[in-house]
Amino acid sequence: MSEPVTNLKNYAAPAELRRAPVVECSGGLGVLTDKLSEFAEGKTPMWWWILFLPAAFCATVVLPFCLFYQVFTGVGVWGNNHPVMWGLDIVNFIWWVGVAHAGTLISALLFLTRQHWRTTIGRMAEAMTVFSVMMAGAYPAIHVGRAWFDWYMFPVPNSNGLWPQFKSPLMWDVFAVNTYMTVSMLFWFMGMIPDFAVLRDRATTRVRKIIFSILAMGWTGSARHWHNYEKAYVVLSGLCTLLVFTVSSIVGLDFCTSQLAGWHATIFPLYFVIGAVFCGFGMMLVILIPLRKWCHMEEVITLSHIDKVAKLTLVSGLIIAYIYAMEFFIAWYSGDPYEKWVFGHRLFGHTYWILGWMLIGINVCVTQLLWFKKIRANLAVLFVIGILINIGMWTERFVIVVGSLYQEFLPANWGKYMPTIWDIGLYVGTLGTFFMLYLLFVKFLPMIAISEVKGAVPHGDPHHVLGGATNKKGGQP
Amino acid sequence: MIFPKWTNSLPLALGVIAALTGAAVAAGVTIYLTPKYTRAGYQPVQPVPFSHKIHAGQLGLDCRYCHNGVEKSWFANLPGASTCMNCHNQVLKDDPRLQIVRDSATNNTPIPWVQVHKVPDYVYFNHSVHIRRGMSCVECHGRIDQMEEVSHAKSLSMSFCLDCHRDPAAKIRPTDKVTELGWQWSTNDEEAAKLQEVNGKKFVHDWKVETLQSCSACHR
Amino acid sequence: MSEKVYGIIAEFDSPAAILHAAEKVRDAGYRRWDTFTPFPIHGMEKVMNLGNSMVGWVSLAMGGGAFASVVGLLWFSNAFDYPLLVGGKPMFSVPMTFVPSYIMLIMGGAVGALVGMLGLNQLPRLHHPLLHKPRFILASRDKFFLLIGALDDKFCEQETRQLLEAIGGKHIEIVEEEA
Amino acid sequence: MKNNLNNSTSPVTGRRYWRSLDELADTPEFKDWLHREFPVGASELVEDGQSRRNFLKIMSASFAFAGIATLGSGCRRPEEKLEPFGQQPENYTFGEAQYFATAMPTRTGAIPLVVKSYEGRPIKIEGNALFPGSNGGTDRYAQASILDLYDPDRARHFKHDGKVVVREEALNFLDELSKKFAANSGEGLAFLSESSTSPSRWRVQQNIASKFPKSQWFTYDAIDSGIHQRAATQAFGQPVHPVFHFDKAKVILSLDCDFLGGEDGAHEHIRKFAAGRKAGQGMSRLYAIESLFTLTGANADHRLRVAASSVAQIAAAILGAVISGQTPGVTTVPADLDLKWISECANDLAKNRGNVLVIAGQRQPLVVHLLAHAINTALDCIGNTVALIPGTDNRGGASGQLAKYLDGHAVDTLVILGGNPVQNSPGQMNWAALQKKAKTVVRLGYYEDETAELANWNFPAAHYLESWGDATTSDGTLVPVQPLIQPLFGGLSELDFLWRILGQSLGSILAVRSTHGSFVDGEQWKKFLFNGFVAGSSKSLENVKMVKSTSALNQLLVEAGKPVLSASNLEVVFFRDAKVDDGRYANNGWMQELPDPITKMTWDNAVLVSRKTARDLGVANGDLVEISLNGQKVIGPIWTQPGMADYSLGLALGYGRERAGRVGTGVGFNAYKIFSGKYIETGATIHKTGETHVIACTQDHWSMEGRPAVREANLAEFTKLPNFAEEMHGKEPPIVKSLYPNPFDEAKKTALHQWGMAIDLTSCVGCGTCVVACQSENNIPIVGKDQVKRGREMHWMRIDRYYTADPKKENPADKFKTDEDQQFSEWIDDVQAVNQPMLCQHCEMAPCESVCPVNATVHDQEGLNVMAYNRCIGTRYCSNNCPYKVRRFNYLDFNKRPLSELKGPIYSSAMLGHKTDGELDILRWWKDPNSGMRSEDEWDLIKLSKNPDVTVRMRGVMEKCTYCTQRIEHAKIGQKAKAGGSDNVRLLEAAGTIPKTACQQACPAGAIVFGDVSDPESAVSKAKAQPQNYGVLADLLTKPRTTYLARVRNPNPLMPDYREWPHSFEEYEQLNGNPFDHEKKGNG
Repeated sequence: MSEPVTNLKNYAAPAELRRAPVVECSGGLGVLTDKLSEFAEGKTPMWWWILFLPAAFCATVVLPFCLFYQVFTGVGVWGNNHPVMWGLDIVNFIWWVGVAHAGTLISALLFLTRQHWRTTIGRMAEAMTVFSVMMAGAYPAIHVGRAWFDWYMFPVPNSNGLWPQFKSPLMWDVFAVNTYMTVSMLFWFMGMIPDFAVLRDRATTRVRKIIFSILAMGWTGSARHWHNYEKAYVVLSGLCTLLVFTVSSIVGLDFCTSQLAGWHATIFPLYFVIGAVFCGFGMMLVILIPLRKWCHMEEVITLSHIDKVAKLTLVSGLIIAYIYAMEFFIAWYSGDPYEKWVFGHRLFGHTYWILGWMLIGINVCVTQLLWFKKIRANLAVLFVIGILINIGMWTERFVIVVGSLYQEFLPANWGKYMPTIWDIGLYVGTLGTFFMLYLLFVKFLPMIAISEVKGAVPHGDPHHVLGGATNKKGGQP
Repeated sequence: MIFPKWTNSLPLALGVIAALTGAAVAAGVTIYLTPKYTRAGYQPVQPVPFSHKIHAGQLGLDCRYCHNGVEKSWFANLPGASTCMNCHNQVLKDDPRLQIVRDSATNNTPIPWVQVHKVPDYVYFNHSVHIRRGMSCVECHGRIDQMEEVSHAKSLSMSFCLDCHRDPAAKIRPTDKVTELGWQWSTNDEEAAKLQEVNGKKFVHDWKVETLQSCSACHR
Repeated sequence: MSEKVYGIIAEFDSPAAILHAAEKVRDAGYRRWDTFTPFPIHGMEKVMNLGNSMVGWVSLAMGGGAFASVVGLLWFSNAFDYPLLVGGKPMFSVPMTFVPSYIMLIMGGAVGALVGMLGLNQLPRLHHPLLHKPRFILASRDKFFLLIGALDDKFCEQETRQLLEAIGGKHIEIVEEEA
Repeated sequence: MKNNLNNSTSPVTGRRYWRSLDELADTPEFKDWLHREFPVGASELVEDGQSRRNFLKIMSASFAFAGIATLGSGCRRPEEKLEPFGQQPENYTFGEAQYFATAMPTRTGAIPLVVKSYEGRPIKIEGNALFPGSNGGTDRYAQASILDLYDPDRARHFKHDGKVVVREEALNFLDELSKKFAANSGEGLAFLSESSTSPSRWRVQQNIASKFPKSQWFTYDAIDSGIHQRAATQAFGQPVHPVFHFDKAKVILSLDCDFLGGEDGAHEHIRKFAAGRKAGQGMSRLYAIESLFTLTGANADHRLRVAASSVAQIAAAILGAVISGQTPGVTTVPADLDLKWISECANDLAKNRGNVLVIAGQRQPLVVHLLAHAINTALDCIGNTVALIPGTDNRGGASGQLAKYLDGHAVDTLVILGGNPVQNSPGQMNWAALQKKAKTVVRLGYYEDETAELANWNFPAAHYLESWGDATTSDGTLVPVQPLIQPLFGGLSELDFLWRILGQSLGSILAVRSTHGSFVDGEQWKKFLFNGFVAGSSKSLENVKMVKSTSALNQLLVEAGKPVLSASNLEVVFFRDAKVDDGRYANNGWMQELPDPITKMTWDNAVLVSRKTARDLGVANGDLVEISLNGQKVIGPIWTQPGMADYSLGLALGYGRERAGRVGTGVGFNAYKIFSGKYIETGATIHKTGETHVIACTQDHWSMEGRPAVREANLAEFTKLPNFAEEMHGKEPPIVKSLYPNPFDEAKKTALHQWGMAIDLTSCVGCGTCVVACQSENNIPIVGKDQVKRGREMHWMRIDRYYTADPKKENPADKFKTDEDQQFSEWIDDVQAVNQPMLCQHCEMAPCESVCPVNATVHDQEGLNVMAYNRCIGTRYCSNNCPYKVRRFNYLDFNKRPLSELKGPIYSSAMLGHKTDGELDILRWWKDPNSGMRSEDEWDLIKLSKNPDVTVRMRGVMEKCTYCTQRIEHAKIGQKAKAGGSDNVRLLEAAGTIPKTACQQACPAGAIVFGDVSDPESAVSKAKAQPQNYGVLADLLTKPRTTYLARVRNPNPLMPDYREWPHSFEEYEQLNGNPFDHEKKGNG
């Protein structure tokens, strides 16, 4: 393959016009394949165990214990009270839904817009979506007082002749979250089918062979299959893109359809979507940066990828900033005394004022750092920013939920909310579960869309010299 | 050759099996876990072999002779042994089967009848209003007058109640016919049905019978 | 167990090569042939003139079906079977109906896409003659395969083999399958 | 499939407490309500036999059930036995409630009652509406007293020196006692009793005096309400008892008298006060002079906060001003006092000669009472606003004399009837030591309390619902006390006990009858018991003249002195607690959890101080301080009370019990320790201990923040702008036309009734009786201090109390401070207080309904916002969306938490290692998901206290006010059953068939009106038609069915503290601008 490479020199476009390649692929497709599937096949490194064991502990000990105790004793073990009927349970729910969003956005929306750079990080993003939606989905189910009656929320014919009440945004939530979980799983799984085939064909042990054969479902790479496959993939991406905007909107509806000052705002659906995406990109940074290093994926997940993610983070961050401003403006402009009170107290009120400033400080101010190329190129800083953004967005959800409930219409009801160890334990538990699942995914499944990447490199382009094209037009289309 | 050719038919087979099992489970649940099965047909053995068939059916005793509280209270009470003795101090006065009853009447020790009909405890069913507004015993208890030993005839599930609460006209009858379990508007079923429809509507209208479907009707 | 010829398979090195080969095979008038590649090759569907995939329609059908059935469910459960007075709101209205049915449209569509894809591709199919060809494992790596099926009318072992050689195929082999 | 198991063995009846009702205890009915107690529904799947079985196991706690479902009966219900009477009793129908008239004896009177009973089990206490002048209202204590009947901690055994003895043995001891002292004519026999108005007891007392001439009888009350009579007796020279007619008075002056709160017979006062104070011309005016901030002060038009110890001087000054019209001299009254206030007040009194009522507080010394009578006499109100009835005779000496007697004489046997002297006699007296001086102490007590511990013989006393007796109400009417149930633990009533000592065997019923033998024959007797009173047995005396001379008054006045208070010379005011009374209700969970009407404090008492005092002493809320008063010391937490007089400490008596029971032990601190018998004392000092104490308060925020929750106007403005309340929106309601028609409007057309409620804020004084009544009627659980602290109290009905002040005094920055910082802001010095009963508003456009995912809360066609507990899964969304926050969530299984652990945090008890009855909870739960952490002895009694008409809710379920739907349904069903084959099914106010809600029935002020709003003739429709009618937060377009009649105050324009509008309005105006000029007002 050395021959075409020399050709490339002659036909290369001038440097300033040259696009950064999706991945560094000097060694040809074979080498690329080796590299991409290396981690899933190689021996487990130490860092993996160091991360995995604590995560697994949270997932298998902390989470079940907190759940059992809460169901055994009652929601009262949490800090929720009257008037703050929702606390960390719902805060974390929204937060997890948020984390989920960037995944779908990257893998689906960017696919539709033919952003080839997404191919390398798409799979990781999707995995992030799938696992965080699982965590999100758990919360509504267990935050209720009588979790064993959750089935009341599904239209099951029963001898009581009763049905769910579909006017309730919570019902819409049930639909939305379940759909989101299912569809993003389908999307994720379908994307992996050809790569399962890769792993199947590379499998050295019989067990791996069998497992991946079953997962690959006999994928041969036939052109006909590819034909349908691509179509299906486009359709799915389209639908997922719709989901990105739908699910968080519906979560937003939970709040804006209610009367409460601080919730009752038409901007909420947009607010929640962008907030979710923003938070998700934060999480992307947190996950990508270490993984690319530890899995030796520097050539695959190049700085330009990180840079792009950072840029998207910045964009969503700016929209968030705008929405914050809008919320406060409307609160003042509406002249509604209750709104005024709530938003006044977001920043200057007692107990939670610090959170109000935190979310402005992080989500608005810190984000501005991403304007600078130096920052976007500095992985350490980006990592920290990613973590900060997640904290900031968690804070935002807390401020929205608790900050609006603790001082509402009748002052006689006003109260305070402080989470208990059981609230926190549950959150830690879900975090652990998320990371445990993610690490398992990284270890055992193709964490990068092998065939997609191959299709995206010059070597995979039949009209490109590297793709074996003999016509002298060469170069990129 | 890990996977022989037949494995290609495996997915289909599995799919079919899954579908069938699902259907089976659904059917099983609806049949065996709903009151239609768990309640209807329940027939415990009673301490005294009391026959409603003889007393209510052949002898034609009015239900209210024994269950005398039914028109005053939410509860259709069981008669005290003394009530039984009103007749049985002459009839079958030495019958061994009635020993328990005689003891009960003399020593004032209760007879441990086994309860057959019972709605859940948060359901506040009221006998008096149903009985006095033309809803017959038979609608919920079936043809007690034909039962040797009482058995649970209807499901008494919420949807069972709702059927009637949505359309009382289909069941309502003249207030003096309430305890005549076999009664219908005419010996000819077809005609009876027609008359029921006409008069039912009439009663519902004239008596201002409400079709209460909201929680407050039964749950407090 | 008796074996019969399934087809002849040839191996190519680059996307471009397989594309040209495909054109040649098409021009040679073959019908029942296929290419196997690690990733979709641009233009291959034109060469093999596969036309438009049906997956979209399956998806649409299931999506639409889901939408309609959810609307039906909502109307039946909340407006017809057991209408209850809830917050002074209508028993059945667009705002309450749209969101869930729309979401289920997506769900239906997504399932449709996957099911459609698998269905049209007749997957899962764990047993496939090609999968037993030792070199075929490269089909998911960096090699590109072209198979001419034995069921093709023009199929004739020698000619076909020559054709494949002519268009630069390597490691040309016969593929058998269980009878 | 049949279950042939043990179907003929008649069941063993477990421990029985239903002595009178043994056979009933085995009836199906009885068991049926047992099952109904904790309906499985709220807890488990309907048809799931498994759970039903478990559920039944609980229910059969006190009844061994014969049939338990076995594998044989798979998923079926277990076999349940229905066990009818052997001999059918006459005219008894199971399931129908029975009502009996009785009365609850109080210190100086009695509250005529009608008690509802199911299957021989008293369930709910109501006032006797037939009683002359009564509206069926009661007070907190009466409502809560039924819980004492079922208190697991009440004395259950006869004990001798701590060892349980059988009943007979104990009774024999009494007989011997009787013989022994008959021999020595009562030498060394002493009785200590509480005061009583029972003629029968007085008769027994006399008999004892004649049978044991040498015996001594002493009476004492920890809270002395007798002073009204003693004062009147002195003033008018003959034994008379004053009856105050607030309804007849145009101007009322309270001299530190909390006649609406802490005084005996408050419920009658409230009734009359409200009657004379209907919004509009001719409503009465109330001046209050007080140191504590009491309910009376909260309802006053003008309130003067002064030290309680200086009230005497002020009273004198007013008397002078009234008699001679002279403005009082600076010398006579405390220096820092606004003389104009006094003189104008006096003028107002003088102007309304004849229609004035001046009343002195029972905690005030004799002189103040005499002065009050003097003013009343001077303005010839005696016989008009103050009626005098013959006083009950002086019944025995006071406990103080007993103390001397015990010192001096050899007391062989001391008989203590009720009371709890070891706990609640003055600390200085050190009663515990005195009591030991008696050789034998015989105690008849309701609890095994502090006194019982030091007694040789303990007899369990019977509850008044278990005993025969009689009493005279404060207006002298004779009322019967008849039992609804035999004593659960075989306890004795006071009469039983005394008759036994007299050596007479006849039961107390005969004792009572023979007392009235003279005028109560068979028929009269029946009528007496049926009506619950003897009509016309109260007679007031005519033309009684004041005999006490002014010179004598001056003499007393001088003795009273003029203390000058400071941080180092504090005044202590001991007062009767609004909840535990003198400590007798300390073990009553309802009372402990009832928020104090003013402080909204639960499960505690505190040292009430003013902001200035707190600042000078350098203390803040929750700081534990040590109070020293004449050598005695006590430690309690500080609570800054708005509107308190400076340098005055308010101490509620009755807390800090050491042997109250599982609920009351160790709650609060025992103020009796520094109590000397005088309710107002000076010379106290305070110092910080450095520790702090957590106080659970149900309303942390004091100010209304200018929001129009409670809307007020003064009479003058009200007459000008009758519909002022309507104008005071929180924000301009958006004018929107609904996109869809409201289906409820359709349903209305076919519905028989439309239920609604109107609450008159002018009448409501905020006493909290409705809250307890609601708790009693609706099986509302007690959650405990820790949970209240977390804001999880379950009261369906609460009373919001806001303090309002001059907005100019309020610092805007305070609005952003924590609730803990309120105590430091200056505006709380002089405040007005407003009360607002808040319960489910039953909005026609209920926000809670549309967000419930499972149809658990919906509207019924009669406008009730109904809540199906057994459908609720507990998302809590409804509560979030309820602007009134009147929905309550069962965060824990409050019905299954042991009483003993209510005070502590749940985590201690709910942790997995916790055991109940020696078994790990988790095991119990595994065997039986419905098992609680309650020991059986608690279960047995608490089950009985539940109202069978209302489902008991489990954890994870939302609940709220239902407008007492069970009562509505009961009325509707009754009417329909009556109608039979006719269309006469509608409940009509005219026919008197409209049900009353529990709160409405209990309200002594008659402030709550409930009824059918679709009937224009109904009281509620009329109330809602009044101009001052408004809906809280109606601008959210919730269309609440509960509306409020805005409060109208009646201040005197000439007074120095007069303002054109009440503070609440001023605060509102500052926030939202003047509601009456619509140009300026923004259209939100």
